[in-house]
Formats: sequence, C-alpha cells, structure tokens
Amino acid sequence: MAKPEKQYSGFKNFLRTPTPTLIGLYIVMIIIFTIADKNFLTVQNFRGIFNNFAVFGVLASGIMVVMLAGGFDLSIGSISGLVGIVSAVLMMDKFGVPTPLIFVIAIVIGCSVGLINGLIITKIGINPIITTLGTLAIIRGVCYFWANQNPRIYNVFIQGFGRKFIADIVPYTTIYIIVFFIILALILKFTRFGRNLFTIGGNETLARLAGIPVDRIKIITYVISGFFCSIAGLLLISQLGSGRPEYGTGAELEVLTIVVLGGVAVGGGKGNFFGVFIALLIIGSIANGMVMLDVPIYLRQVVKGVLLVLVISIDALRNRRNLQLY
Amino acid sequence: GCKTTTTTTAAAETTAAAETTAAAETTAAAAETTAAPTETTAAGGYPAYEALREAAKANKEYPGAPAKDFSLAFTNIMGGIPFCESVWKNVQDQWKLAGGDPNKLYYADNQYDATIGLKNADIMLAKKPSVLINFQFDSKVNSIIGVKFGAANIPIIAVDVPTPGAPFMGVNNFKVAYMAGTEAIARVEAMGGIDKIDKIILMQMPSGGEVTMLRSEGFYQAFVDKYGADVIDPKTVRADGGAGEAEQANKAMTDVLAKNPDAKTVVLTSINEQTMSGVIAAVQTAGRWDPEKFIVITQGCDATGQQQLRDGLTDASIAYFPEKYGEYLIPGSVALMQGQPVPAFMYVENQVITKDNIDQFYPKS
Amino acid sequence: MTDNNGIVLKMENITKIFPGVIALEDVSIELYKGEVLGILGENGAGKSTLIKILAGNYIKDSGSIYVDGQKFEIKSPSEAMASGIRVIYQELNTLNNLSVAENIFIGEQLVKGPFKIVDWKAMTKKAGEILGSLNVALDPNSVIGDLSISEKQIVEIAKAISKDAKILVMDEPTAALSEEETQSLFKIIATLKSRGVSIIYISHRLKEIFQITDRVVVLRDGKKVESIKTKDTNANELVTLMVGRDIKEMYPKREVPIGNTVMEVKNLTADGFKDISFKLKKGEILGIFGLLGSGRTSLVKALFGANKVKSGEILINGKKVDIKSPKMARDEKIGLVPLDRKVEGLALHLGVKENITLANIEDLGKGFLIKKQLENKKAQMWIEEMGIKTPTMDQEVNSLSGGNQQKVVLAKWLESGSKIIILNEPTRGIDVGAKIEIYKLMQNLCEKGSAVIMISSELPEILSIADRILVMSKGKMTAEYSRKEASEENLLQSACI
Amino acid sequence: MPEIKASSVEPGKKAKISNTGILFIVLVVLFALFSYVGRPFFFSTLNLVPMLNNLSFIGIIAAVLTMVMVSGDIDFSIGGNIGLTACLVALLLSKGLPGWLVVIIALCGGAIMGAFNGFLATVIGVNSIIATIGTMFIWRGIGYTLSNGESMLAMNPVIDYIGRGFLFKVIPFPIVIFIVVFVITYVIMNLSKWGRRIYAIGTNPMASYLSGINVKKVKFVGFLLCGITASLGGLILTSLSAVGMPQHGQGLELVIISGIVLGGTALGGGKGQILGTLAGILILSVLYNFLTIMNVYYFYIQIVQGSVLVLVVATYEIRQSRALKRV
Ligand SMILES: Nc1ncnc2c1ncn2[C@@H]1O[C@H](COP(=O)(O)OP(=O)(O)OP(=O)(O)O)[C@@H](O)[C@H]1O
Ligand SMILES: Nc1ncnc2c1ncn2[C@@H]1O[C@H](COP(=O)(O)OP(=O)(O)OP(=O)(O)O)[C@@H](O)[C@H]1O
Ligand SMILES: [Mg+2]
Ligand SMILES: [Mg+2]
Repeated sequence: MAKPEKQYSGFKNFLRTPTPTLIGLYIVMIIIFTIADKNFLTVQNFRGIFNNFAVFGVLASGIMVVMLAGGFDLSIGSISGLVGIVSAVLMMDKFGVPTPLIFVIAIVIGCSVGLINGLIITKIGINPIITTLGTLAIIRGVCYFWANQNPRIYNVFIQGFGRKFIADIVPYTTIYIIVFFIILALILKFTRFGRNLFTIGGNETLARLAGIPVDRIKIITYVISGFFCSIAGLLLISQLGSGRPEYGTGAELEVLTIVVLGGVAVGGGKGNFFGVFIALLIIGSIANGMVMLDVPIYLRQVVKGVLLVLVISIDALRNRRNLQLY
Repeated sequence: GCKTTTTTTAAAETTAAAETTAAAETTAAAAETTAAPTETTAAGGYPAYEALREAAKANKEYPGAPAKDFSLAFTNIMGGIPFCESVWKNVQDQWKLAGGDPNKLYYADNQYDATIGLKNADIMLAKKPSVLINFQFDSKVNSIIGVKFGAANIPIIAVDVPTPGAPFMGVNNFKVAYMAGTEAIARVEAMGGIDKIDKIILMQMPSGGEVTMLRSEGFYQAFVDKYGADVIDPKTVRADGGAGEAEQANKAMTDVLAKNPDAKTVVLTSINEQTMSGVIAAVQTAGRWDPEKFIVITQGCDATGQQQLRDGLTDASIAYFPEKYGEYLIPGSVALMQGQPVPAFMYVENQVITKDNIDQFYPKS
Repeated sequence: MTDNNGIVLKMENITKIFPGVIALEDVSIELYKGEVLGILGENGAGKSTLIKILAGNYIKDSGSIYVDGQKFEIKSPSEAMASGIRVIYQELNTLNNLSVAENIFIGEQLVKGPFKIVDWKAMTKKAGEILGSLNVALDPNSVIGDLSISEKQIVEIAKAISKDAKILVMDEPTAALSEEETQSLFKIIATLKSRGVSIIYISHRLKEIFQITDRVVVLRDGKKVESIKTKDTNANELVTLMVGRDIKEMYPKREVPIGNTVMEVKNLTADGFKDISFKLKKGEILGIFGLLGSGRTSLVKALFGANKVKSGEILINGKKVDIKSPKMARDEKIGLVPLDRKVEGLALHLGVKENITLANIEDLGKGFLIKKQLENKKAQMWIEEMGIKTPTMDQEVNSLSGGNQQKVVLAKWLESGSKIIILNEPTRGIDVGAKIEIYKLMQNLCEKGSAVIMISSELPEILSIADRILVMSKGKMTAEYSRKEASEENLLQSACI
Repeated sequence: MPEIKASSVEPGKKAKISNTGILFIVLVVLFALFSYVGRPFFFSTLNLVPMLNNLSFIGIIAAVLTMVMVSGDIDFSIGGNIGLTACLVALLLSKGLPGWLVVIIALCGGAIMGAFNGFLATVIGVNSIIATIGTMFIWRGIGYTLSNGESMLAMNPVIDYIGRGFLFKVIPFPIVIFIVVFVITYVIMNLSKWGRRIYAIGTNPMASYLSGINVKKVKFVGFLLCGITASLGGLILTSLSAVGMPQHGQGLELVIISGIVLGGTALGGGKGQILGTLAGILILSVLYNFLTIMNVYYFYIQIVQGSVLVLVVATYEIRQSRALKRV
C-alpha cells in the first residue's frame, strides 16, 4: 500500500475547531480582568462563576447532544422551570414527598416532556426549532398553574445539591458538569450511539440509508435533553432556595449562545465538549468581569454583545480559508 | 401635603390635557409627594367614597349593590407574581361585595411590557368599561392610555404607577423605599453607625423602568440624607438583578460578593421579595451569610416576603398590603361610576413588618 | 433455499410512480448467486429507482421481492441491510466532518468488549486494509471534507465492501474514478464474485459492462426491454436497445472552422496549479486531460472567478480581464458546468424553469420585475431544445434523473448567452443517448461561434471530441496535442509525468 | 417528448391548496368563530382597528424578516433595534430636533444596525443566529445607556402622525404603512428578479454563487432592509406609546419569528411566502385579542398560542408527507 500524501492527527483537527480561539480569548479576558481587579483571579470568585453557570452547563450538555444529531431544543428553559416548580411544590409540607422520590419525579417529568418533543419532531416531522418554540410557550404556561404556591426549599439535601462545595473550594455543581461532560464525551467517542449522532447530524438521509434507526436515536436525544433539564430544574430551586414558575426563562438563548460559541454547528454533526466548556467559562466570566470592572449597569449588555461578536468574528476570520465563497 | 382633588368630570378634562404636559408633571409629582401624608386620605370631601370604603374595610357587602349595572376593567402589571395575584384576588372579592357582575369584570395581564400594556388597554377600551383600573409599569406610557380613555370618557384609577390625570392608588415607590432606608438606618445605628457598614447593596431592575428604580434609589436617598453622599457613595453597589426574578439576582449577587470579598457587614435591599430570595441564597452559597451582620430590608411583604421574615432571613419588610388593594380600588371605582369624586391619592397605609409584629398583620393560618 | 436454481434475488412486476412520472412499470429481474448483473438504460430509465426499492429507500407501489426464494417486504434500509443487501448509491453519501475510517463503518462501528466500546484502532486498521485492497493511498484518519470527489467515491466503495454482503449493488461506482482505480475495483469485484457474492452493476460505460458483467438487463422509460447474456451481445445492440433506435455514431464529430483567439491565459497560477498558459479559439473544443488531482478543477474554477488567481493574466478577445467572481465571469460570457451538479450547479428544490433562468435573471424582463410569460417561453424553448424530460417546467429539479439535471445546468448557461463554456466532466453519469446529445450540443455551440473547454477523464471521449488537448499533471501543463497527434498512449504518458 | 406545461404554481408549492391558502381559511374560520363567541366586543372597529394598529410594527418587520429567512439567515436583533430606535427618537426630540429630521436619523440608525449585521454575516462570515444575538445585546444596551434606563416622552407632530395619525382622516397611518410594506415585499418576493435571487440563494447558495448571483450582496441588502424596517417599527411603537424607552421591543423577536414560521417559512431558507407570514401574524394576533377579550389568563394564552404553532405546522408536515406517500 502506498504512503498517503496527507497525514492527519487529532491535534491538527483540533486546531481547526474554534476551541483554540476561545482559549486564546479567555486568556486575554483573564489578564484584563485580573489587572482590573485583584479579586478576579481568586478561588472565591471562581467558585461563584462556576456555580453561576452550573444550570447553563447542565442544559448545554443536553442541548449539545440534541444539536449534534441535527436537532434543536428551545424548550429547555421551560422544562427546567416546570421541573423546578413541581419539585418545589411537592417538597412543601402539605405534600411531604421524600427526597429520592422527588428526584425520580423530576427526572420522569423532564424525560417525558423530552419524549413528547422527540415524538412530535420525528413522528410528525415538524422542524425541531418550531416544535420546541411551541412547547417552550406551552410548558411555561403550565408552570403558572402553580403561580399561587409559594414553595421555599427547606429540604437540606436539595439545598446542598446545587450549593455545597468540596473542601470549601470546588462547587458540587462543577463536579456534576465535569462528570456529565466527560461521560457524554466518552459516549460520543466510544459508543455506536454517540457516533450515530454525528452521522445523523451530518446527513440524515445517509444515516437512514446506512440502516441507523434515526427516529429512535433522535427521540433519545430529546429525552436526554429532558433529563438534563430535570437536573437543571433541581439545581435552580436548590440555588435559589425557592420554587417559582418563571425560573429558567430565557435560558435557551443563553445556552444556545454558549454551545454555538463553543463550536457546535447549528445544523448538527460538529462539536466537542471541551469547546463548550471554554465557552461556558467565557460567558460565565463576562458578567462577572463587568462587575469587577465596575462597568455601569446599562453598559453591561453592550459589552457582553461586543465581546460575543468579537469572539465569533475572530473565529470566523481565523477560519477564513475554510470560508465559503459566498 | 399635597391634596389635589379630582372629580370624574374633571378627569376627562385633565386627561385631554395630559397629552402635552400632565405626563411629565405627574411623574415629578410622584417624587414630590414623598412628603405626602402617611395616613390615607383625610376624611370629608369624598362622602360617597368614604362610605364605600367603610363597607370595603369591613369586608361586607356594599349597601345597595352599587356596582350592579356597571363594568370594570383591571389590567395587572405582571400576572403570576404573588403580589399581583393578591391584588387581583382582592379586586375580584371586593367587586363581588360591591354587587358587581363577575362577567363584567374584565382582566388582562400587562406582563411588565409596555407594548402588551398598550395592546391590552386598547382591548379594554373596546369593551367600554365604566372604569379602568390601570396597573402598568411605565408612567409615561400610561399617559397615552390616559388620553385614550379620557377621549372615551372612561375614568381611570392608576395603581402604584401614576397615570397622568387619573387618581392614584397604591404606594408611593419613592416614599416606601425611603421608609425602608430609614428602617435600615435604625439598624445601622444600632450596630454602631455607618462606619461599621462595609457595603450598601442595591439589587435593581433596570428593565423595570424608572418607577421601579425608585424602589432602590429612595432607599439610597435616605442614607444620603442621613450621612451625606460622600460617605454613602463609596459604600454603595448597584447591581442588575434582571427582571425582578430570583435567578439573575442570585448570579449578580454572587459576582458582587466576589468583587467585595471583605464586605462583612452589609445593608441589602431589592425591588421585590422574589429578587431578595435569590440574593440571600447567593450570600448563603458563598458561605458569607450572617443574619447579625446583614441588614436586609425588603419591600412588598407578599407571601414570599412573609416567609422570609418568619425564617429570619430578612430584618424588615415594608408591607404594601396587596391583599387590601381592592378595598381602595373598588370603592374608588364605584364612586367614579356614580359620578362622585375620589381623592387624587389613595395611599395604602404602609407598615414596617418585622418578625415581632408579623403575626399581628398576617396571622399564621 | 437453493432449490430455485441459485436465484438469490427476484424482483417481480415492480411498479413505482412518482408525481407525473412512471419511473418503473412492471419490471422483473432475477439475480443469480455469484453473478454480476449489469443494468443499462438511458438517464431516467429507472435504474436508480429500482435499486432504491431493493435497498428499502423507496417503497414500491406494487410487485414483489423474493430473497433466497422467500418473499420479502423491504420497508427500511436497515431491513435490507440485515438481509445482506448493500448499496453504493449514485449520489455520494459521505460525511464531510468525519474521518475516512469512520465513514467506512458508518452505523456499524467495530466494537469490543462487553460494553461494546467503539474500537478506533481496529477501525483504522481495517479501513487501511480495505483501502489497501483497493490499491489507493488514503490515510484512514483524513477528514472526508478534504478529499476530492473521486477519493470520496473510493471511500463509498470501501464502505460497501467493508462487511460481507450477499447482494452488492453499485450504481455508477466508477463515474468519478480514474482508469487505474477502476481496474482495482474490478479486481475486487472478481474476488467477491468468486466468493459467491451477487453483484448488480449500473454503469453508462459499455466498456466496463463488457469487461465485468455476466448478464445485462436493459431498461427503457421504466420498462424492461431485454435481459441478455453479455457474451451474446455487442455494444451496438445494447445501445440500440437502450435508446430504442439505431445509433450510428458514438462520437459524432463535425469539423467546425476555427476562428480567432477568444481567450488567452498567460502564466496563470493559483492554489492547485502553476504557470498555466494556453489559448482558446472561436469554434474550438479544447480538452483538458489529467489524472485525479492534477489541478484541472482548480484551473477552471480560477478561470471562472471562483478561485483566487495569484498571478498571471487572462485575456478575453484580446482584452485583459480581471475576473474576481463568477458574476464577472458570467458577464464576460463564460459559463461553467461544474463537477458536482447537485452541490454547485442546481438549486435542487426550485423548479426546472427557475434553474434554467438562474444565471440570467437580469434578462427576465425590462425593469425590476420578472415577466412570467417571457420566462415560461425561455424555459419551454430550452426544455425542447435540450430534450429535458420533465412533466412540467415547474417540477423540482431534484426529482429529475442525473442526465436531465445535467441538461438543465447546460441550458442555464446557454440561456445566459455564454460564449465560452467550460464543462467539467460533462458526461459523468450520463447515458449514451444523452452523451451524444451533449456532444452535438457542444458542437452546435462551436458552430454558432462559441468556444468550449471540456475536462474529461474518458479517453475515447476526449480523443474524439476535442480539437486540441491540454494535459495536466501535478498542477502543471505537461503537453498540448492537436487532435491528430493525440493518442491514448501519449495522453496517459503526459498525464503521469 | 412529453408536453411541457407552464403552471402558475410558485416554486415550493405543490399541493392543490397551498399551505398559505389553508392558513387563510383557518384565519377566516377563527375570525367568524371569534366574532360569534366574542360578541359584541370582538367584531367591532373599536376593537379591530387598534388591533391592526398594534400589529403594524410587528407585521412590517415580519414581512422583511421573511425575506431574510428565505435567504437562509435570521435576525434576532430586531427587538434590540426597536429599543435603541425608540430611545434615540425620544432623545433627539428632547434636544429639540424637528420631527422629520428625527425620522430620517432613526431610519439611518436602523440602516447602520442592519448594515452591521449584514457585514458580520456576509463579509466576516459569522453565523447570523449568533451574530445577531450578539448585536441584540449591543443595540438594547446602547438604548439603555442613551436613555439612562428612563423612559422619555416622545411627542412631536411628525412622530405622533406615524403611529396615531390618519390618512384622509379615516385610515390609521400605521395600517397604511403595514399595507404598503406588505405589498412591496410581496412584489419583491413573488414577482421580482431580486426575489428570485433570494429564493435561489436560500435553496442553494453555492449554486447561486456559481451562477453569477452576488450572494453576499443579496444577503447584505436583506439585513439592511431588516434593520431599516425594525427602526421603522421602533418609530411606530414610539409613536403608539408616545414614549421612547429601552424596553421597547423586548422579546419581540420570538413573537415575530413564531408568526413567520406559522406562515410556513422554513428555517433553513429557500421556502416561505409573504402572504403566509401575513396570515401567521394575523392568526397569532387575533388569538391574543380574542382570548384577552374572553378574560383568559396570560399563561393560558401562551399555552394556546404554542399549541396552535405546533398544530398548524404539524398540518403542513402531514400534508407534505401525504403528498410524498402518494409518491
Ligand atoms: N424522488 C423522486 N420524485 C419524483 N420523481 C423521481 C424521483 N426519483 C426519480 N424520479 C423520476 O423517476 C424516473 C427514473 O429515475 P432514476 O433516477 O431511477 O433514473 P436512472 O435510470 O437512475 O437515471 P440516471 O442514469 O440518470 O441515473 C426519472 O424520470 C426521475 O425523474
Ligand atoms: N484551495 C486549495 N488550496 C490548496 N490546495 C488545493 C486547493 N484546491 C485544490 N488543491 C489541491 O490541488 C490539487 C488539484 O486539485 P483539483 O481539484 O484541481 O484536481 P482535478 O484534477 O481537477 O481533480 P478532479 O479529477 O477531481 O477533477 C489537489 O491536490 C488539491 O488537493
Ligand atoms: Mg439581619
Ligand atoms: Mg440513476
């Protein structure tokens, strides 16, 4: 066999992803914020940053799986809101549901809604953005059935679930995110299911022709997303100490921003968890950095937007060579 | 104090004039009336209204079912929030007591959104109610609503946020915030004076518009009046707590705490109880929660606020008594329906609620 | 069951109707164990439809399918695959973001251990072996997106033979392959055959049909016209069967008077090629020959403004031009019939009409608006002139057969009034009838004063149609032959320098 | 040689009754139903005219955004644009600038915002979803900064006329703008050469580029127009409310996109009809209006609107797959 002309390595392929740009940018951000305020580069601050993006990180895990397979899920914020309010209500004295059962119910709710999304998308064949735009509204509406309840969280376990630290340094939530990301990354790399996601996202027709059970896998991705919404919902009520029907509102846009920034292709078939993690750090640090820099409240949105546009523009320019002609 | 009188007939005229000047003036008035009486309207001058108020306060059927042949529209500032739900519930109850037909009580939810507020006002106008109770977050947007209803000769009662040319019911945001500030100052003094305080953190809601901003700026003003701006300004931190919900406030507080690692004694206020619940959770998570060193004063004292007080998380809350709003709004509306004058300002009696007196105002069920 | 005379597959009375088209009508075929069955037919004859039904990709309207004598309702591709049917589709089916190895094992990644962990090492190794057996130098780790169309085709073949199949279907597998690669494939086919695999082989290249098939089924307009042993027939007979009439000449060449130079290229350099110079004259068909990756596509894209020129110049009618975009190329009356018509040539979900007028929207009316009658008239004219088979001019191009799609692309450039037409492998995947039509069209153009550049890998075609042939190798021009001087030997020799 | 028929059917439409047709039937049915159930309030000029007024600024943006979406892009920054425009208008008026000049400046501002989006999406080559999410923050943030978070009265004869004036003393001016914009976009998309390019690009940008269409230019102009229209929408909203405030337009992007999608526009580009968009936003608006008249709580309205979105689009899909099954 002749020697191939082009040799490939994983590292070369890594260099083509937006991740290096993101890492570079994050380093610049760290330098600027650290110069601006000595309190930026501290354990205390990073604990906070990590806890602050915990919910987004968990939701990102799910939406990423969905997006890799070419899907989309705008209902994540609503699903986590629903899980949160229902779990919080069930924890009230008048119901007194035991903690393990709360987890079970939360997960069942999240996964069921995910399943419904998946069924509508695959069996009826509605575009996922539209489906979940619809369910986003529907589920949020349902959350308000409990608007008059006013559950506060006294359950010590649930309280600790999203708030505690290991050795007063590492937030539990960070462990969750890292564990989720690693498990998912392994699943993506080392299972047929994971590889099939890339195939489906890359070219659905091809996947069908290759005999991959496309519909079933797609449904599973929405269930997975629903599962992570459950965790996120529990994290929300844990971190906020109460349940409210509006929790998680607008999360979809934030999470979408994060995963796309992290290099997940909107059409599917492309993305890695490392990039998403860096994107989480970047988005998580922008708000924090602006507090550190004492940017006036009204200007913060501008700075956030400018940073976002900057990051993606740099990445686009860096990949100029791969840029399409049109 | 300022006691402008407005009658139904005058209402139409003033609203017509509102287009040009009234709008700007009334917002200014909102700030001016800081000095307005703490107690509600003085008796006399509004016999019809006063008589109806008696029945309302007693929670009894109004004599002669005066609302029987009328219709009433109510637009809520943000449905789903405990505060607003309480207002709405009391309006419904009182409407029934006044003999009103529940089918003629029109409801719409303004969703804290001026665009929706306008849309709802138009829909309400199409239903030609006898009176509109307008609860919408931006006083300037209210001026155009006032003009439209004025043109249709439908009187308005504004709730919490002024509607130019219309009688006002509710709280004076600036005043209440100032009260909260005064309440905080008392605790600051008890701790040994302002020098002992590291930071004064205002969890704000920029997207709620200027009236909402008064809820923290009034608080700030009380501190400035007491200690002077040069002492207060360096201690003051303004944070964007998002849309009046716990989530964003929680994140913002986490960042503020990290920025100020040495702040141990802290004065906290926020625009509503939900926001504060997120703020407190952030302090707890950061491991910096110390009820002795955190002076937490909130505003509203809705169900969430009551629970926070009972749990010892907050030190005091300025009660707005949303569950009593209907006791003013319905007598006011009915008086207007009857062509009787109502006071220009129907302030609720704000009350400082602490752990000590909470059971007196909100008996445990 | 083997008591049916070694018949592995039987498709009986298959009918399939698309809106406005009867793609298959009552077609029956049989496939024997260890046989290579060729399916021949003009574009749109229904070949791909037949095998898509076999593959579970389309559901037949009526008829029955028997595998090993058992009646088999194929409802999905996975069912077909489970019963040992594997297909190389006419359309490329590779995933650009993934590696070669992964593409080969799509849906059937090699796994190990009780947890079915994907075994990357084994996949890379096995992929290397398969590619080796095809005699190609491709790194299994390379990303498909970086490969050329022919390399992708090889990956497709590797994919199909990666797992043992009972029935292997190949729909024009060699359309994008070089001669050498084609021969490697044939060796593989022979091996598979000796192992008892049955193969259905679809191609428009009669030479290949004669080289490897045992039997040929000819389809015409969705009907089976003949099933015949390969050794009992000849090219003329097959062509006549396919077209339904006698074909006198495969490569009709007319002498057209050659005029002035219309395009002159001087020392052109860009990504993919270096220092190319040539002249193109009015009335001339200039062929460009070269092996895979020799830089032909890069060159024509640069001429067309779709690739950035680094140095050198282009003169049109003696005037220096700076073509920075396809739009400018079009305005210089240059048209390009691209290599991959579905990606680069057609808006697949628009109608035939819209595609025909795509490059000349400006001329659809005087001002801002489109004049509908004018557009209909134009579309009608080209559909008739080019013989495009379509139920209506509003039919989505997507549903046309490959040859008809190619005609639409050509019609697009003729409609825009191109005087210099560049065709990149214009007859790839096109049947004899349509090929001849395209050759004729090219010469009609020349007669009307146009000039044509034609890239082709098919030696007989380029030798008989081109007036002059440039040969490229490794991005450089290595030879130029007139029609008389050129021969298979010297072309290949110059291409391998 | 089969007979070639020229049918009058537009590209992308194959069924006998188009989806847009169905949508209009749904609209008429709903309208009749609501007029009956919501009597006497729903079917009255007092209700319907203000409804259309309040719809006007959403409608014109939806029409132009449909063009952008058919070409395969999206613009999330429209709401931010509205907020910024509203603040700009109020600020300039407070500085005593004449109304006509303020209108011109506001529209130029919209053009700049649109051009910037277009620049990011075409010249830099950034995915338009994320680019415009970024600029959405920027525009709104600038609005907040300009106004210092305060709402400002914006009254001036010219500005008043845009949202509250009447043409020929009877036709509300926003409705005039609404109709004009829809007619123009309809002509562009269905009858013009430009529209053909938009559909071609949405269907296959590469093939369009290689057919000599200036893809970047067409896309850029789409964003530009979208920016201008959004600021025109901002002007109308400012006039309707007599107030310029940075919150104006918050969350409108999802409302508008829902309407467009309900109207049958595909998110990947290449498919969509201006009339469908018209029907889509009318349906959402009529639903809201009716349900509010019926005193329905907002969260129920949300549930209904979400369900309608899913149901209607499900109908499209089922119709299409039926058409395929017949294949
Ligand atoms: N999905 C489809 N929808 C509608 N018509 C179709 C579809 N697929 C194929 N057809 C039509 O069916 C007929 C047969 O097409 P098919 O692709 O089977 O031809 P083919 O023999 O493979 O041609 P080629 O040699 O060009 O590949 C053609 O007229 C084609 O237009
Ligand atoms: N933009 C580019 N940058 C760098 N190298 C390129 C570029 N485009 C092409 N090449 C390389 O230049 C060589 C010539 O490619 P080209 O596609 O022109 O060959 P070709 O002979 O036309 O191929 P085909 O037979 O498929 O038509 C290839 O090795 C290719 O990888
Ligand atoms: Mg305390
Ligand atoms: Mg075919």
